[in-house]
Parts: sequence; structure tokens; C-alpha cells
Amino acid sequence: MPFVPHTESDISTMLSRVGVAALGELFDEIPAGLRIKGLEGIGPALSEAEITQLMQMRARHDGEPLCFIGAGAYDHYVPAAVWDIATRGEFYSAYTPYQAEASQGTLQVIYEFQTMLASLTGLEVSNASLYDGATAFAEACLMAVRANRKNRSRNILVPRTLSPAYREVARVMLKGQRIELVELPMRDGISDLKTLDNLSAGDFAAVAIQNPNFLGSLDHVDVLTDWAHSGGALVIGVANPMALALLKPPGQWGAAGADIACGEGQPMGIPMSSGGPYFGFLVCRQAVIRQMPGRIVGRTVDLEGKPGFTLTLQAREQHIRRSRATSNICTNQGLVATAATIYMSLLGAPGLRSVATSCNANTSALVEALIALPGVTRSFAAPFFHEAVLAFDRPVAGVLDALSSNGILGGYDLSADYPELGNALLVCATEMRSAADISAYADTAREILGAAA
Amino acid sequence: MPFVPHTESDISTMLSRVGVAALGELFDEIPAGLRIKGLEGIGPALSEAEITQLMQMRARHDGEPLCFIGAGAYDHYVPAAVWDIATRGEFYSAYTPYQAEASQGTLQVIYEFQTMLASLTGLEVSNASLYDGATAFAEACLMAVRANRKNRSRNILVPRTLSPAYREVARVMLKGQRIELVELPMRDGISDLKTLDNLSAGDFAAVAIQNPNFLGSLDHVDVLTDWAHSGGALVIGVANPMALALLKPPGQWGAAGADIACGEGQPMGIPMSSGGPYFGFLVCRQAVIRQMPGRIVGRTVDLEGKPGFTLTLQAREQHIRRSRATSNICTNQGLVATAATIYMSLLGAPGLRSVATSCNANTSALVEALIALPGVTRSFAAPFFHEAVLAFDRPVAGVLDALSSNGILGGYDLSADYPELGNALLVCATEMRSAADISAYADTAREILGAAA
Amino acid sequence: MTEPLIFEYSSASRQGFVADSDARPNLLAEVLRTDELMLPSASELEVVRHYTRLSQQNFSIDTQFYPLGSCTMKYNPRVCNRLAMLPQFLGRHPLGPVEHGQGYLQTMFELQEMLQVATGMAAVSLTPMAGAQGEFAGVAMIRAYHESRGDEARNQIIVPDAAHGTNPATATMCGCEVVEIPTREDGDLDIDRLRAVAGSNTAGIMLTNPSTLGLFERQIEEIAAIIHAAGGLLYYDGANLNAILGKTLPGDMGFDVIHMNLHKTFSTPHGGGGPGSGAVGVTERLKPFLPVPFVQKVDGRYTWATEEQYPQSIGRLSAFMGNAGVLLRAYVYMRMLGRTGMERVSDFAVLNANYLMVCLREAGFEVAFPERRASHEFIVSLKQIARETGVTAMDFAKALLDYGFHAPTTYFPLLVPECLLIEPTESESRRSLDGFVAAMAKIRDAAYSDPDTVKQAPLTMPVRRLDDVHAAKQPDLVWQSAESGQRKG
Amino acid sequence: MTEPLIFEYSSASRQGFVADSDARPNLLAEVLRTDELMLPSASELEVVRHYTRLSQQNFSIDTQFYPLGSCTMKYNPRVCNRLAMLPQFLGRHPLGPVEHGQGYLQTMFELQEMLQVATGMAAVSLTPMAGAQGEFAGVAMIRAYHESRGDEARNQIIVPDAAHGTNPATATMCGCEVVEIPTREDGDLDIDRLRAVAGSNTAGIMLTNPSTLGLFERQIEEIAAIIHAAGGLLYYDGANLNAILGKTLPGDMGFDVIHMNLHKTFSTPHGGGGPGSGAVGVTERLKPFLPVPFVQKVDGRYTWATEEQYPQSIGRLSAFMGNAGVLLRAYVYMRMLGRTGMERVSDFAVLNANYLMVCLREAGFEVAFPERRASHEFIVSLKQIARETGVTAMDFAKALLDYGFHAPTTYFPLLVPECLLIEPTESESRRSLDGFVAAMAKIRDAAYSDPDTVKQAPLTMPVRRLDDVHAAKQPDLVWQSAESGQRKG
Ligand SMILES: Cc1ncc(COP(=O)(O)O)c(C=O)c1O
Ligand SMILES: Cc1ncc(COP(=O)(O)O)c(C=O)c1O
Repeated sequence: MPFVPHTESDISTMLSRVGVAALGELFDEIPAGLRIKGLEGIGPALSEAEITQLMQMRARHDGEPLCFIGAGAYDHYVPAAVWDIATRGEFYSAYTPYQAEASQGTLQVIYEFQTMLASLTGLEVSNASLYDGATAFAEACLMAVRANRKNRSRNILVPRTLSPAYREVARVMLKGQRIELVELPMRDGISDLKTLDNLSAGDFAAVAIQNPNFLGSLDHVDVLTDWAHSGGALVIGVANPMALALLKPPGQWGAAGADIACGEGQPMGIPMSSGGPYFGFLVCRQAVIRQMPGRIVGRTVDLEGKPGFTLTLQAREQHIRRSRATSNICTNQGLVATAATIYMSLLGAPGLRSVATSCNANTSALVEALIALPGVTRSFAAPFFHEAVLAFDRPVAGVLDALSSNGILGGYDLSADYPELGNALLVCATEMRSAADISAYADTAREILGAAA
Repeated sequence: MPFVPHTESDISTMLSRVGVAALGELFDEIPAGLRIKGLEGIGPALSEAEITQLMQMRARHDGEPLCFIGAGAYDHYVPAAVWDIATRGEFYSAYTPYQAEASQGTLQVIYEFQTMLASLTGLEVSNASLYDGATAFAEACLMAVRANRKNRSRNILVPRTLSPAYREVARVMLKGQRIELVELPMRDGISDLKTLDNLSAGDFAAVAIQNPNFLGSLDHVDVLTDWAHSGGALVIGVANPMALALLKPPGQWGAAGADIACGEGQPMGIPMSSGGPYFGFLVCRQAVIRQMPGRIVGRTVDLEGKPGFTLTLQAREQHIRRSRATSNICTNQGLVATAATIYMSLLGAPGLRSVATSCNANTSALVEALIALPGVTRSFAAPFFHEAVLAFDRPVAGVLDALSSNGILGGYDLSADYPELGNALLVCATEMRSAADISAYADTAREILGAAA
Repeated sequence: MTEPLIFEYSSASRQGFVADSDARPNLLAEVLRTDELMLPSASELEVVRHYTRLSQQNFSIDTQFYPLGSCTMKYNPRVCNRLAMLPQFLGRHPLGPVEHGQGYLQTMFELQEMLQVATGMAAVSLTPMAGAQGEFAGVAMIRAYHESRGDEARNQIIVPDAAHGTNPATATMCGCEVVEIPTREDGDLDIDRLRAVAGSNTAGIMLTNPSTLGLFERQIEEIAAIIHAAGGLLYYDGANLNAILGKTLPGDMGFDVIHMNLHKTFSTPHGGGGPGSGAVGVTERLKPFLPVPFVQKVDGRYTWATEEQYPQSIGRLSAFMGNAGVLLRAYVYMRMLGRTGMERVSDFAVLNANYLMVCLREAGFEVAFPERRASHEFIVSLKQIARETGVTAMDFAKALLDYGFHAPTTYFPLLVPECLLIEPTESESRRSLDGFVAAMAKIRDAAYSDPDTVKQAPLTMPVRRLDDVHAAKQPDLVWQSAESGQRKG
Repeated sequence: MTEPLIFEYSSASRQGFVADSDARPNLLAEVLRTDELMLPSASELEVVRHYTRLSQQNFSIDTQFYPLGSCTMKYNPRVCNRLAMLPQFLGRHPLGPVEHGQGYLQTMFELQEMLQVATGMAAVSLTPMAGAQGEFAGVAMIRAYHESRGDEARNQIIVPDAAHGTNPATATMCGCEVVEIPTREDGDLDIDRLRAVAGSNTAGIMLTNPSTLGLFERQIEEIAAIIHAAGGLLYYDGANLNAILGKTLPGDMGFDVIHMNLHKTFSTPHGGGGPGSGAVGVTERLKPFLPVPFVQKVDGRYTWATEEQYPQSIGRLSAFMGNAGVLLRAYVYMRMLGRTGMERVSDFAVLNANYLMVCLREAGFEVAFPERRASHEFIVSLKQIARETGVTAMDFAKALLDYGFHAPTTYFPLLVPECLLIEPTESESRRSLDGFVAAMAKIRDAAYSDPDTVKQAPLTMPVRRLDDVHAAKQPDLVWQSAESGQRKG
């Protein structure tokens, strides 16, 4: 019996100890009318060898195309040690560290994780992870509304250049609490500062700023931060941790720095894996910690005075505060955060900087190679980190299809999210894309564009 | 610096503590004339990402053809847990358990391994592994010569049906000690009993018997064992542990059983991996244990009387007995034996029996399918376990080449090792080969045979 | 031996993983960071050694019996991890074209279908990333349903007092008001109270059945009738699905929407706190509101269902499609179980719980609901022992660690004093259960003979009992190097 | 907590891994086994839990500093394992056609070439499966060489008294007589004695340089001249190659044949006792005798060299081509080091050893050869401490375990009393080394203040000190179930 260890003799001993004649009797409190005969419609069991063959076949079928898509998930190299260690049984098959003394491994890892995230974002305190970047952004908005005691606004100002998926998830998650996202228009791929003149920061609980933004560009983080603070709005910085190896962190934006930083942790050693599991991070100033959702690990002492780690500030959480909790989140993305902690430890600051720099250089090279093709231009002049928008002289979808049949994923088609940009394509070349890969893209694109012209 | 943790400041602190000005001075005892400038001819370092891409490319290039070759290495399914656990750092990166108290993990595993091998072979005591099946056979021959006090013979009688590779390795390893292998002829794919009449068992230190033999057939193990013992020769049983799930073990051959059993452990959860690392096993009667080569683990007690495990009977080994040791073996195949122990634990006796039975059934089905083709017949009538010899009406090499270009490895061409068998092919279908795989082989072979006819 | 923090291994300018280039980025100095990034600078060996050693400081299913009630700590087959980590699955970009994802999409589609069968629901969306997010999706769908009918006043969510904290917290997140219903002496819901509160403000009720008391709610049909009659909907918290898999269907009980914790019933790993998956299932009438994306099959081709196709959908709950890799693991597990394997899950989860309950009762422990059949878990109350010896449920929990067992859930559900909620799961052998009973009996004996020693436990863990009050009063949440001065954390 | 034997988990008729079929084999009853096969019958969870727990009872590089002299316990990069376990490599049948193995064969060919460069040899065969088998190959080649010249009388192999046990044992296996040469006070070979024994019976000499004393043999050129003049050949035991990589070449020193322990210098894992690889290299004149198979490149295609092509080859040493998977790991490691990385290996292995030696000497320990430069390892003698306190090298070894350090090699080489042979390797940080020195000093202090406590060590391991005498006198080598009666083991 798969994954059930009972022998016939175990079963009969146990049944008689319980005082029933058959397994079925154990379910005698279920009203007879609700009992079913079993799970018709579920197929027979596969052996481990059979399921292995099946999944290998499906995986092979999906192939390993050359990826130039970014748009929120990035193809970075993950050192072998990261998941070798993260999937050790003791990390992999443990529960949330409620019994601290028997969970020092997980707890210390998360304390280290919190420290790394605080340093990356330039802020003071971090939680132990949220589901993903999009939900972390939504939680940051909820947190800001609770934390902003100066104004009682339920509006958040959000740039149009912020990830469409994040804006959509936030809309869904804020709707019940009647919190609104107000859009800050864009111009040339970044926030249109002129439009601020018609707005008052005091009307917003918080202003969100993504840098680099969804279109890859670096935004006016200092101006926007100072404008927000001037009116008493909090600032939520949305960042890519890989970019933070190079860029000024949210905690240092403007005169006072952002109050909350959040984002998608995937670039820190997490495979793209069709979109998950990733992890969201949420970091803030000490002052607003009691509004932080999710678990937090603290260092304390044991009864002999020896340092040790434990879950702390749990009074914010649903299992204590119930309906008045800061969030309903319970299970988070612990294992993924563990992997990220190992990744960041292996690379260290110089390693991370070097990967980030390669991404920047490779995307620059890719952009150069593609705008050399007829009918392709850069959409914006703003500096970018590792993604950029290209304008095509024809619909992008057809070009992407043709590239895809050549085993190349050419980027993310922006036409649905940003119809105002025309035939616009968001491209990305991480440190994994070699010069040969970039040439392969350019050469194939040249043929496609030529052939169809 | 890959795998060297020293910082600049470490280096200067350490150099000055040692009292030298530069790293080069540390090598000042090497005569100047022998110093070299460095390793010209070794290329520049590859990053982890680069070597990963390179090796993935080479692996992909080799592909994953459908394998019907056996001949000493078998394509069995290996449950995921086996190597996940065996490659845990604590097993993977430990040394030989010389400090027993800090190596109870490895030691207990090997004690369990020894127990399993003893049970599989029906003998009393096992060592902790040898390099592979071929060297285990050679060591068994050496051991038999040392152990046989009745006659002082330096000859071993070895059937022609015993693996040619094993015979060759034994020849190489026995040569220096002037021990000879004498060939017992074969008939119909098994030992020719008639030829025993012209031989005297007393002329041999031992008689080797492989069952199933290299050609897949079951041999006259009882008759041969009794004949050997009748003349005072010892019996060395060479066995496939997968077959032992079903077949009478060496310890029960004939009236008294074999004295020594050895063989290749690969079928017990070890991937084919181009031929290694595998492990050789060597099991014997208690009476001859002092002639056993290699490490042995024993159970003992600690100073509080608690059971624990340690290397024992080390006086046989080279690090104690030096030139009078039973063998020069030091490093063995510990990790592979660990994986095999986990494999055998996961499958248990019923699991092993079921895999063995599938192999037997699949090979039967394969033989049926192939002898249905024109120009293909069975070479022998003897019962087989999971390999069989087929005779073709044309040279096998061409057929194999054509199959190979269709992604099928059709078997092992016997014409070099056994020219007397004509166009003979040794085939094998393990539990991994589905009915569809077998049909694919037969269909492709039919086309090839038809096209070339 | 205490393991230092990874930062304490640091020496300047060193790193484990050797990156490719030392180039400078093509960016203006003004956008670059100028402060020192405080990441460890340890060698690869130090990193591997540090985290390997830390891992050894954890209890886990792979090393200990872990009977944590409500958490379903069953064996996580290694092959599920292996197959979810096939390079093509790991390398697939979430926005990659469906042409390069038919293998993956087919798998997700089949998972949706299997979960429908297992729960009696008409449709499933796999996107929620844990139970609590599944609850969010469910309550949001209930609200969207009422709104779609112009029934906006319905903003009350009814929850039993035994409910898991995520239930009321979710209701609040969705902007609802929480109405709590007490539990009767016999462990079932106070149905009179339910009748009294159900009405025109009722959006719905959130229930788990069996409840967190480890009891099957016998009045479920009546409850469903009351809520439906009042115009509300029923939400099923599927955290306890392990108890009924293949025996009864939430759909048949009258539930309209359900989440499943795939990291419980379908054995995806808990990973020291996550990731999980809280797939949601709905009956026909809630289908239009399901969160996108999910997978549909059109002319033999698998594609994503979008908001354009489902304009009433509550929308997206994650940037892509939830915890895809977790879903792969659940799929592999379910295929390996097959129909009979799934039916056996509840057989043996419930057998183990009842056996353990009987053994503990016979060993003299007080079981919270002795007249009732245990489901996959049950409650022991240590009230009397605590009164007589001062040794509490928490002390028992800590003492169990020294016996090599993870503690059961303590002090939840809140209504049973000094309680242990014990869930053995089907993957534990009788040997484990018997060992646990023996340890409990020894601790109880020690509580009477030498209570102070029990209160000292644990003695064999890397640390002694930790000071939680100190942790909360002087939060130290982020490490500060000695040089960087005063802690701020 | 003691971990039971896997057999003790057993219940009849249960197994972890579910196999496909229950069919009966197509074989006559008379050939089938009738006894009960004593394999465990544990569930998959029990098996995983048992072996995971056992693993935690090991010291290893991944968890502890492991300065075991002569064993080169350096970091084993995880990526080497990962890449050696790519599915196509694992699935390749050793007798598969070269068309389906060009990737693998090219890798082996390049490995042969890199090893030639690293040692100054003309050709390499990768087939030996560990150092000792490499030695066997080497001595067999020496014998074959003499035989090929009709020089059959040469059957003596000279070895220094400091040699590793495998050297004399190998000579015996090859049918040679062993002639032992003493070491001088200064740690170099007694060259007068060498001159006296070298002659017409000399087949060759086996040397490791640096020697097992951790000293570079300064007279190596003279030794080579003596042996060659006598008509013998020089065998280099490459176990200590880590000390000289990129600094000097065995080929230049005058060696004719060499083995390399890839599981030392090139970081393939020791695996708790193996597998290793003992690749052999030879100069031109021994090339015809190299063991087959090895890889050759012909017209851009990689193929196996066979005995037909090399009729003078000593032949095969394994059923296929040695420990292929180990070789893949060594290849990956070498490519990641590259030229400068390889040169740094010896730089830092030797720096670490000299630093540690100096620190221990300054802490008051007696170093065996204080006038000499340490190579990658060095010897501390505890003779005086043992005399004064009764605390021996063995006691130090056990006490170190309690400090979280694996012990150095004890009582080898045999000529230094109460010795510890200490080899830190290049992958350890100064932090590790300093910690080791501190622990040694504390143990020494304890030896003087409280020797009995030191002799009780270890106290923190799963077992206390084990009774080796009992183990050897009443060998218990195989578990017997209680029912199956008396032990036979
Ligand atoms: C009864 C119950 N409901 C809901 C949840 C929440 O699930 P998750 O932790 O996956 O968000 C849990 C988890 O512990 C639970 O036990
Ligand atoms: C000096 C020396 N020579 C030879 C060997 C034998 O190598 P192996 O254990 O790989 O057979 C060793 C291994 O310990 C050694 O240290």
C-alpha cells in the first residue's frame, strides 16, 4: 500500500483495540446518506517508475527554449548547493517552527533571511516571507492604510508603470476593505511627474513606487518619495532584489527613504518553475512593525541565557488575534525563503553585484542587437536595469510565435497591458544568456522580420 | 577563488605568522630545478553556470536510448529516496569510519549491508564491499587459494560461461601470484558436465560457478558444487543479487553450499552510469573469514555497555598487516553500498521478488517477439533468468548499428567473446522495458532484417 | 554546539559562488547604492556547512514522528520532489507560450479534475498559494455571488468558536463581519444559536468537517439547510480533508465552495512554514466567480482561462498561477495513490487516530470527547494533571521533544483547556504510535514523581526553553554587526 | 537516542517501494529459493527516517572540520555531484555504442589530458578504482616492462618505512618481494641504505613525495638516479599530490609511473569509505603497458583503446571502465578550478598546513620535524604529554570529537610515537584552523589538570568509546533475528 505502513496483523490488532470489526465502522458518525462508495473517476495507482516515466515525458515535451522573457520572473543561475541543502529532509519536511527548541534550524535561517532583506532594502525589519511579490504588494497597501495615522485615506497612488499583475492582485485583495488604487500616469516609460501637480499627497495613505518599474526603466524615486512624504503619505517601494545589488535601496530614496519595501524574491535563487513557488518579501521601518502581516522571527535567550530563536510578535497574527489580525496569512513560503538565504550567502554582495552587472550588460547587448534590425526601435530613452521595451513595425504576437517555433522565447508582448505603446515588446537577457544566445535571437529575428516584410 | 576561502588579509596574517614573505617560499624545499612555472596547458576556470551548461550539452548529446543490453550492468528503476539519502552530505563527504564514535551512521549502514548480503547469498559473513563484480571475483579466487588448506593448488576451475570480463580481470590480478584459471568448456550455453570426467576436483583450489551465467542461463549449480567439494576444492558462487530474490542462493547449492559468494552489486539501486561506480560483494562461511579481504564492520559495546559499531578484524588489512595483508584494498565503494542498502530496505524481499519476476517475464516476452522474426532463433534451450542468447542469420554488428540509429540498444554482440556461437546476441529486458518498448524493438528489427535481406 | 550566524563567518571580499564577471554596470552613479550591502561573505564550504548543520537542528517528518494536530504531517515522498524539479519544469517561464507548456498544462488540468472528483465540486482553480488564500478566494466568491444578485447587504460570515484563526481573519480581510457560534458539550455546533443568527445579513458560514476538535459534525445536513434557507452559502475549510477522503464529499454535504490544503492531504512538504497550496473548488453556481487563471482543454489543447472569458471572476490572486511546483508534487502524489490509495488515506488516518486515542485513554489520559469517534485527530486534555502537579500541556510538549517526538498542537482549539490536539496521519506505523503512548505515560509519571524536572524540559535540544516574553519585549529581528553599533531590530 | 537496526522496524509483508507486478517467474520450482530472504520490511517513511537519522550520526566535511592526514578531506562541491548525476550520464550503459557516448567519452579524454599536464606524464588510464588499484596497475606495469625486456629476475619493490600500507600490500599482490628502507632523523630517506639494496633484483621503488611525514623528499633526483642506474623504475604514490599541484611534476622528478587519488586531490567525495579513483599516468616507455580501456581520439571521434590495439597492456582492471561517475566529478572540479585554481590548491593547502603547524608549535605542541617546512600536512607528537599525563594520541582524537572537530590521523606513520598526522586542506578557513588550535590547547590543559576526564571522551557522540577488543574477539558481523536463534556472525 503506497505510503501506508500497516500490515494485516497491525490492522486487526488495532481494530480490535479500538473495538470495531472493520475499517468502515470508523466512519459511523458520518450520516449514511452522505457516505459514498469511493472515488470513482480517479484512475488506478501508478508505480514510482511509471509516474517517473510519465512526468519525464511531459517535461521533455515542454522542452527548454531559450528565454528572453522577464516581466516579473527571471532566469538566473542557481548554484547546485542551494536546493541540495534546502531540500534536505530536515528543512523540507518540517512544519512551521511552533516548537522553537526543536526548530532552531528553520528559525535561525529565517532570522538570517530577515537580516539580509533588511540590508538589501535599506530598511529595518523584515517578516519571514509572504506568498509572492504581488500579494506582498497588496499586503503592503493594507499595511500602509492601517499604519498611516496622519490621514485616514483609503486610497493608494500607484504608477501605471507598476506591474499590471501586482495592480490586479492588489485590486482583488483590497476590494473587500474598500481600498482604492489610483493610477499615476506614465510618460516615456516612467511616472509622469507633471501629473503630480494635479494631485495632493495628503489624499493618499501611501504612494507606491516600483524601481526598476515593470517596463525595466529607472523611475524618479527621490522626487516621488519626497512628494509623498511632504503630504503625509507613506511610501511603498517595490523592488527587485537583484537590482538592489546595484541600485540605491528604497530605504534611501529621497530625504527620508521609503517606509515599506516589498517585492518578488524569485531572482534570489528560485527557479522560474512556471511561476511558483516564489516568495514575497516585506520590509519596513521599526515604527510600523506592529502593522506588519506574517510571521517574524526574533532572537532571544533560553533559560540558561544562551541565545536562541523563536517566532515573535505573534499578537499580530491570525492564530492569536483572529478576526483582528494584520492578515489571514498562516502558511507562507518558508522553504523558498530558506533557499534564497542560502543563495544570498553563497553569492555574497560581490557575487550578487556581478550577476546584476552581467544582466545589465547582456540586456544592453540584446537591445543593441535588436534595434540594429529594420523596423525595431527602443521605445524609451530612460536608463534600464535588465529589461527594456522595443517598438516593432508590426504586431509583436506574430514575431513571438515565429521565434517560439525556433525555440526562442522572445519577450513579453505588452499590447494587452499597455495598448498605448503600440507594438511593444519587453525583453530581458539575464547573466545566463551568452553572446551566442543573443546573436541567435537577433539572427532569427532578422529572418522573421525579413521574411514577413 | 574557487573553493579557497582565504581573503587577502588572511593570507598576509598567515604568511607572517609562518614567517615567509610570499606563498612561493613555502615550496623552498623543492629543488629549484624541479620547480615549474605553473600548469600551462590547463585552460581557464569555468564558472559553475558555464560548466553546468557544458555538461548538460554533452549529456543531451549522448541521449537516452532504449536499452536492451545487460551483460553485467542492468537498467533497473532506482527509487528517488535511494540517492537523495545516500548523497546527503553526512554520508557523501565522510571518510572511512576510522573514528567509530563519530561515524556510527556509516558503520551501522554497513552492518546492515553485510546482513542483507549474507541473507541474499545464504552465507554467513560479508565484507563492506569491493570495487566491482570483476575484482570481487578475482579477490574470491585469491581468498580461496589462501583458504584451501586441503590442497595447495594454485589453479581455479572457471566455466567458459562465466563473464569474459571477470575472467580477464581475474587473470590480470592473479598473474603476479602465479595463480591460473583453467577453463571448463560449455555446451548449449551451460557448463559441459561431461568434461568433468577428465578433471579431478583435487587439482583445483576452487571451482567457480556463475548462476545465471554470462549467457543468461541457469547452470548445474548442485552437481558442480558437489563435484568440487568431493575433491576438496572450494566453491565460489558468482551471482546477480537481483536473481537471488528468486533463485536458490549459493549457500544452498549442492549438499554443502558454496563457500564463497561474490558478484556485482549494481542491480541493487545503482545507476548504469557508464560502468561505475558499482560495488563488488564478497560473502563467505564463518570458517574462512580471516582470509576475507576488505573492511568488515562489527557490532560491539561502548564503555557503558550500549551497542555500537566499529571496523573490526583489521589485522587482515593492509594498514595493519602491510605486505602480509589479505589484499591491498583500502578505499572501497562505501557510498554505493550505502545506496544499495537503502534500495534493498525500500524494496524488501517482496519488492525485490516482484522486480526480478518482471525482468524474467519481460525478457521472455522479448525473446518471443524476436524469434518470431525471420532469421532469428534461440541459441539455447536452457532456462534463463533475464538474459538470453539469440542467433541471427547475419552478423549482429550491422543489426545493432541500425537499431542504434533508431535509438535502440539491441543487446550485446557475443561474436568477439564467443566466436563459436556464430552471430549471437545477448538480450535483456528489465522491469523498465514496457510492452510498447518491446514491440518497438521487434518492429524496428523486423524492418531492418527485411530491408537488408 | 551553538552554530554562529552566517554573518559571523564573514571576512571581507569573499564569496562562495564564483560569478562570471567583474564589469561595472552601465548606469549613472546617482542611481547606484553607496552603502555596504550586509550579506555574508563566507566560502562555499562555510555556507554548505553552516546550513547543513542548521538543518540538523530541526525536527521533521523525515527524522521524527510529528503528530501536530490540524497539520497532517504525513510522509512527503522523495519522488514528488524529484519530478517537480525536472529541469524543464524548473526552467519554464510562467509567461512562456502554451506551445512550450502542454506537458505542464495537461498535468494541471488533470490535477483540477482529480480534485473535483475527490471533493464533489464542479470546478477547481489551483491558484491560491495556501489554505488562507483559498479561504480568501472562497469568501470573495461568496461576496461576488451575492453582489451579482444585487444582494449586497450580506456581509456576515458565521464561524464556530473552534475554527482555525484563518477563518475569522479571512472574513475580515474580505470586509465581512464575523459572527461566532459556540460548540455544544458533545462537540457539535450549537444549532439553535445558528438558527438564531442566520438571516438576511448572512453571507455564509465557514466550517471544517471534521472540525478542529477532531469530530465529524453530525448535523451538517441540517446546518446546510439552515444556511441555504437564509440565503447564505457554505464554505468548507478543507484542512481536515484527510479524514474523509473517499468516504464522503463536501459537495454532498451541501458546501458551495471549498479550499483544499494540498500541503496536508496531498502531501506536499511544509518546508518549515511553506509553501503550500490552497486550491479552491466550487459548485456550478459559483463557477463564474472562480479566480483565474486555471487550465481548460479546448480541442485537445490546454490553455489558460482568462478574465476575458470569465468576466465575473474575482480575478487574480498571484502574479502568475500560484505555487506551480507545489501543484506538481501534489499531482505526482495523487497519481501514485490512485483510487484505492486515496480511499486508504482516510481509512488509516482515522484508524491511527482512534487507536492512539484508545491507547492513551487506556493509559489513563483524559480524552476530550470520550463518547465520540475520533476522526483523523483527537484531543487530550491535561487539565487534571496540570491542576494536580502544575505540569502543563506546554510542559508535556517540551518533554516529548526529549523523547524524540515532535509535540502535538498545544492550546488549540481554544475551548479545551490544557489541550493537545494529536494527529498521527496514515503514514505512521503502529510502532511509532506505541512509542508515543509510552513516552506520554512516562512524562505523566514524572509529572507526579518529579514535576520540576518535567518543567525543565527539553534538555536534549540545541537550546533550553526560550524566553518568549523577552523576545516580544525587546525585539531583536535583524542582526547588527558589532561595528554597526546599537541594534535597531 | 539509539537508532534501531532497520530489521527491527520490520513487520511481515510490507515494503516501502511499490513494485509493479505480483506475477510468478517462469522458472521451475527446483531452481527457486525456498528460505525466507531476510531483508527489512519497513515502510518508505521508516526507511527514509532511519537512514536520515543514521546520516546525522556521522561527522563529515559538510558538517565538521576533518583534518585527517593523508586523506585530503577538502570540500566536495555539490555541483560536481549534480552534473555527474545528469540523467543521460546515469542512464548510459557501459557497453553502449560510442555513438551514444561521444559526450561522455570526450569528457574522459579531456580528463586524461588534464591529468597528464598536472603530473608531467605522457599518457593516463582512468580505469583503476582507487589508489590501491592504481598502485596495482603501476607495479603490474613495472613487472610487464621488465618482462618485456626479458629481465624477469627483478621482483623486489623498495618501499620506505613511512609508506602507506597499500604500497607493500600491493607489491605482494603483484608477486613481488618488499624491501623496506628506513627514514633518517631529518625525515628524508636513508639514501645509503637505498644504494645498498638497489641492484639487479630491483623492480622499482614506490614513493610518495611529499612523504607521509608531510615532508618533501629533497633527495628525489638522487634517488631517481640510483634506481634508474640499477635498472629499476620509480613509482609515485599520488596520494599527496595536493601539496605540489602546479609547483613541480612527478614526471620531472624522475618517476616513470604514478597513480592519482582523484578522491583526494580532485575532490571527489570519500563517501564514507569510497568510491574513489586511482587513475594512473606513465611516461613514454610504459605507455604500451597501460591498462585498458582508455579513450583515444581518432579523426575527431572518441573511441575506446582495446587490448587488440595495445597487445602489451596489462589488461583490464574492472568489468567496464572503472568508477565512471567519480571521474565525471573530478572532471567538473578540474574545469572549475582551471589553471590558476589548480595552482592555488597547493598554495593554500601548504599555507594552511604551515600556519596550523606554527600555531600549534607556538601553543606548546611538539612538532615532529620542527626544522622542516610542512607540506600539505604535518605531524604532532604527543609523546611527552602521554608520558607526563597518560593521555594518549587516541585520547586527544576522541576529545577533539567533543569539540566538533574530526580527529587527525592517529598512529600513522608508524615511526613517530603518539603522533597525529594533520592535514587541513586548502578549503578550510583560518577561522577553522584557529578553532582547532584552541581545542587542542584546551585538551592539553585538561590532560594536565584532569586526565581522567579526557580519557572518558567522547561524551557528546551517539556512543561512548567502543570496545574494539570485544568486537574482534566475538565478531558480530551480521544481525540475526531473535527467532532465528543464536548468532552466527
Ligand atoms: C483548520 C485549518 N484551516 C486553515 C488553515 C490555514 O491553512 P494555511 O496554513 O495553508 O494557510 C489551517 C492550517 O494550519 C488549518 O489547520
Ligand atoms: C599515501 C597513500 N597512499 C595510498 C593510499 C591508498 O589509496 P586508496 O585508499 O584510494 O586505495 C592512501 C589512502 O589513504 C594514502 O594515503
